Amino acid sequence: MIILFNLFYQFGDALSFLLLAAIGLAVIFGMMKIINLAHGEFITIGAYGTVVSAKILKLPLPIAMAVGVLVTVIFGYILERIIIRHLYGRPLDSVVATWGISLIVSQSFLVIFGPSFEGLQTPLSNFQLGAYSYSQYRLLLILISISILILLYILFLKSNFGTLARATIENPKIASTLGVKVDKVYTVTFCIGSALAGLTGAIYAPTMTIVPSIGQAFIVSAFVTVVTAGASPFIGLIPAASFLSLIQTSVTFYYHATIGVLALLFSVILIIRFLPKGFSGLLIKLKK
Amino acid sequence: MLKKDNIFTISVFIVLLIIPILFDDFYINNISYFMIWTFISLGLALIWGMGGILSFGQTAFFGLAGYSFAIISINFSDIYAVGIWSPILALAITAIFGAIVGYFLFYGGIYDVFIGIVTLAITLVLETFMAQTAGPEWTVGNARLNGFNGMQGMPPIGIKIGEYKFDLQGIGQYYFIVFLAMFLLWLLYKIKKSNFGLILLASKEDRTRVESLGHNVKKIQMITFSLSALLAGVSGILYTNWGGYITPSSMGLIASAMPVIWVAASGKNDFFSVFFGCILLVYISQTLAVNGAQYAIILMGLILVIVTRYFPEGIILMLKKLLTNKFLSKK
Amino acid sequence: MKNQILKIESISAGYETAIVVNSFSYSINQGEILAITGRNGVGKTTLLRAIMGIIPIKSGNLLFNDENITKKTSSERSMLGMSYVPQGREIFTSLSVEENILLPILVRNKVNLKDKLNEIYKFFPILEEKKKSPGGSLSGGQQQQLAIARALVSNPKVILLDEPSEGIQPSIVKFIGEIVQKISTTLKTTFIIVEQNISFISQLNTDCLVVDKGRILSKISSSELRDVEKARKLLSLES
Amino acid sequence: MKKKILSSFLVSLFMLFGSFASAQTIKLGILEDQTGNFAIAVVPKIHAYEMAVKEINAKGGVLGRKLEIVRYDTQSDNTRFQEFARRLIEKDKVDVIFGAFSSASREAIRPIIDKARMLYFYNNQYEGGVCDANVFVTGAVPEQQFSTLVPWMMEKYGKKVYTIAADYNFGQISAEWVRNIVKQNGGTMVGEEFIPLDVSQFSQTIQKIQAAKPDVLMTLLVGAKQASFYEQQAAAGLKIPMATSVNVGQAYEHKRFKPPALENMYVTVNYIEEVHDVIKSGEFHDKSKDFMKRFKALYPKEPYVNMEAANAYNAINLYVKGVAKAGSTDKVKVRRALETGISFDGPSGVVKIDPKSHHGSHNIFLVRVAKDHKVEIPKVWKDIQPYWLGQAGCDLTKKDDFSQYTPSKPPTK
Repeated sequence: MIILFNLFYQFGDALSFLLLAAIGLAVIFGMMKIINLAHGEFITIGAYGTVVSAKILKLPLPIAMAVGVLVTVIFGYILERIIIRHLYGRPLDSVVATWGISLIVSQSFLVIFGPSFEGLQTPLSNFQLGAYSYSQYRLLLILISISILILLYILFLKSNFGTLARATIENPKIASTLGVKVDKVYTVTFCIGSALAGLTGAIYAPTMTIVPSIGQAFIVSAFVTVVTAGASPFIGLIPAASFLSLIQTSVTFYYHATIGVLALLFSVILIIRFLPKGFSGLLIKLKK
Repeated sequence: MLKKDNIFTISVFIVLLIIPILFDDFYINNISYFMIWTFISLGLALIWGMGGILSFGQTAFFGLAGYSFAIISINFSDIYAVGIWSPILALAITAIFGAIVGYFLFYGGIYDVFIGIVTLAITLVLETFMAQTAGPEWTVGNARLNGFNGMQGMPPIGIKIGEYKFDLQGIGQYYFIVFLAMFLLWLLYKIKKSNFGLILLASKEDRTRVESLGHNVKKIQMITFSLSALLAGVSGILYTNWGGYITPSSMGLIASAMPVIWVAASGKNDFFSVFFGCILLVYISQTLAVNGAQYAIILMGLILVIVTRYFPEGIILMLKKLLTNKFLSKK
Repeated sequence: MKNQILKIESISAGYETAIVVNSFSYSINQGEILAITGRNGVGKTTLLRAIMGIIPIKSGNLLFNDENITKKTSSERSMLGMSYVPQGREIFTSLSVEENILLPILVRNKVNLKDKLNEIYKFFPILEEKKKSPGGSLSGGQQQQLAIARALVSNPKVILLDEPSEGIQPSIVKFIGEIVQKISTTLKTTFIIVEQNISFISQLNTDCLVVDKGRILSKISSSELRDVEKARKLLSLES
Repeated sequence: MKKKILSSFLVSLFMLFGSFASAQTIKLGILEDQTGNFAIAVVPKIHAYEMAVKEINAKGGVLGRKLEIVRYDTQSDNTRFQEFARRLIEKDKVDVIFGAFSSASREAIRPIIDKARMLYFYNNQYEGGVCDANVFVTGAVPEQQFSTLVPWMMEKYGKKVYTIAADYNFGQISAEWVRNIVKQNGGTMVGEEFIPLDVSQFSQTIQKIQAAKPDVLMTLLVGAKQASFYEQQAAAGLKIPMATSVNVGQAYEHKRFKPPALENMYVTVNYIEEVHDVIKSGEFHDKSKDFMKRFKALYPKEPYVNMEAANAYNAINLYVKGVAKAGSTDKVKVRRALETGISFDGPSGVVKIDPKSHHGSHNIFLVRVAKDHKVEIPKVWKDIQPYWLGQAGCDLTKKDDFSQYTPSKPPTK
């Protein structure tokens, strides 16, 4: 029983990390085909927004987290207006620009806040089960990550905005001839992606060392998950993240963390080899 | 014969050829270092600019070649006996590995951004693997892989012509790189103009159409990919030779983004622009690091953003076109 | 003098350096159907795209209801009352049929969605049957109907139709022709139809412009067009 | 009158020329990561170099020559280390190079340094084993940090030890040291896990540790990502005494992390700024207090003065003593002078160069982090020698070598 719970906890923890790491990127890449190499820095902004407002403005943690998200959205909005919008339809050029942005942001954080910032304490407490003890907050993270994904699913697949967004993404020119303000849809979608990245930073801020490179801890996991999820990230994200975290946790369980990381990367290579369109491609095929 | 397009290429190479007469060791070695990175960039320009395929993991081949070269040279202590064969063997390994990866990618039906991520995953696997080879069990012959700290102690490439022996270092290394660059640029232009190159360019626009004309696009892409791996390998070997050192972090995430940035910012559709732009960008980045302290990285970032925002074709290519037009109109 | 809904005043448009539409001028009255024909690559599609604002107009003016819309985006033109059915349909394959139809309404002031849908389904009963299916699963003819329905739902004053008969079986072509005629007479909607299928054009009560090299070569009246054989001869002579 | 002016002009010109000749400075090249991942621990080091140079110059320099620093920011990037090492040697023509934080960056420049026969001081705690004719090390090594720490922990808490270590050279070699020492002292390793540098999530590692029930947890973790382990183990309620050779003494995690993330963490260091606060009197108190007073006068905003700052300060002073003894800045002469066993009485007492291995001896402080992250020093080991390399067969006074060795791959005798 304890072993079962233990496995569930380990798997859920890895899953929520992959999901939250990927989710903002999934929106921006999946919807707009912008390869956002600054994704990690969006997470950094969310984390710093949270920590700074909790430490300096003394805000309670949930509000501080909201501030973190808000700051990231504002940043995303400005960025989209002045740079990103000129890159639509040039997905590979977006690599260079967003890499530049990532350099600017992480280095600015170093200049402004110094190499490190005193962190927050993980909220809630821990509980004991047999020989093991668990952090309640991390258990909550599993719930949070899955509910965010469900909300996102509803937003993009069931709401009016979702219809506009999907149409715009599929064929912006035609959407425009039907009266859709394509610019606005892009801006809003980019802001949603930014918000989600910021949220990831806000949520993980109390559990990690606060340094200007904090966001980079997420970036490989994020890209790997988004790509195995495939062209339609909302369908593919959960199966992709589940599969990858299952591989990683079980290999780490039997061997150790390095082999776990290698297994994760290897399975990405194999998944794409045998499912060139990722998990969403597979699901769409099965549905037909 | 002298086309207007070649004026810049020729003048840049003339400058490169006379630099050693005017400057001392430091500049010779430093410019050699800048030029080392051009080959991996040219390889990327080949597969990305001509083939329309963005590989994010060219550094896997860079590292593989560097490590192969290091292992071979350490195991053969008489460098003049092995001579040029140790880099050639390393390049062969790299090209074969590139062909295997290419086969895996193109015959597996992997396209677009997925190729970028698969190649990125490959380079990260290599990095993670090599980083944990610090233990004594990780030796190949006499060569310790030495984990994250990197391999060192490999002798430079030794060349023996008759009785005359010299190491590929300093001014010899410099001229070797310049001539190699000239040769490879010429070769790349030939490829671009060849039938092979035309099919590749066409397949970038419409793969299925080219296939329906009876060309084996997959094979062409695989060969191109292997060639680009080979070029990345040239950089890897030269880098290892230059510093006597190769490290897993040269296959890491940051290292793998650099060629993409150099190529995109310079102008991925023109080999000479990539060659020159790459040198310029490595130089700028070093100069900023020397002078700008903590603002160096911010400035580098700004340059990249501005270039992509305002010079979508690549800044060097734009400048080249601009100058060419002016040149021509005066004549 | 009838109300001129669309005035094209010496428009030039094209791609990068090539000018495809060359000082094209014409005025269309409200409720009129205008057909445009010509060989492949003479600038017919480009003209429609320039009118809709998908590609920029390089010189000249475009007036819609006497308002200069040369610089407006395609989204703004749509809001003013223009609609576009592109060549190859270009329906949203990942959206359901109903989502495809509703899309233009979602960005406009509130209308009763249900009434509007029923109105459309009356014209195109097949779409009601398939309303939950993804757009990509429809046949070519069904997709064409969906594309017209999608253009119609916003109550436009002008609809631009690009090669509506291309790759569609004759019975559906005929059906589409009837619908166009019906909409034109009941709703006083103006149509500009680019078409190479003469029997389709002759089915409509319309004048036809023959275009070559981005300019008007000649104009064939609706009466001349009614005799399909004669029209074909006229057109083939000219082209 | 005219004559007088002319002669005074000539005299002053002569003096100018003379002073120019004698004022030719000794150039010290410094390569440190002012920016990037390691900046946290490195900035105090840079200031310590500057302080040592200022102090020595205030006393008139050495051999009548002033010291001059030529410094580049290596941005925590190995390729920058290579570029700038060459720049220092070939362009700036420095007399000696100091610097590098990570072992990888040290290894990146060692081939360049060896080829140029440059003199180089590596002033960082590391995994040990560098036996290189041109390299001197002022940082602490495993035999100084683990031979003291591990037996002490086992005696106090029990003989079952679990190691988690960064999966690269430092972690692997340090883990090997721990393993050997645990065995020699009759203990058992109940687990060992190596973790890639990029990992920042530790739930699974924490569960594995709990399953093994160790008495002591060795945390040989490196870098900001892995440092997240401490907050996560505290949140999970792990509560096992931890011991390490890297934290606190380098990147002052006890000051940066929210208490009680590092509660009950033990570290062996050769210096930290709290020494004189904790040890209330005696030699260590006085030296540390004096050092900190001078340091804070120059750099009042310094967040923390870590052991690497002390090592950097010692390195410059040791070099200068070597130059004074050699009577020249000739690299071979200075090296031979340093090999006579030169010592310097620094912030934490005497550091003496071991002639065979070129490493420094140290006084080692055992630091314990309390629940509120205040520091205690339960024990001090005096004058611990860097004995291993010399015993294993590295003798640079007799034979040149340019290698790095590990306990399982010692020098071939």
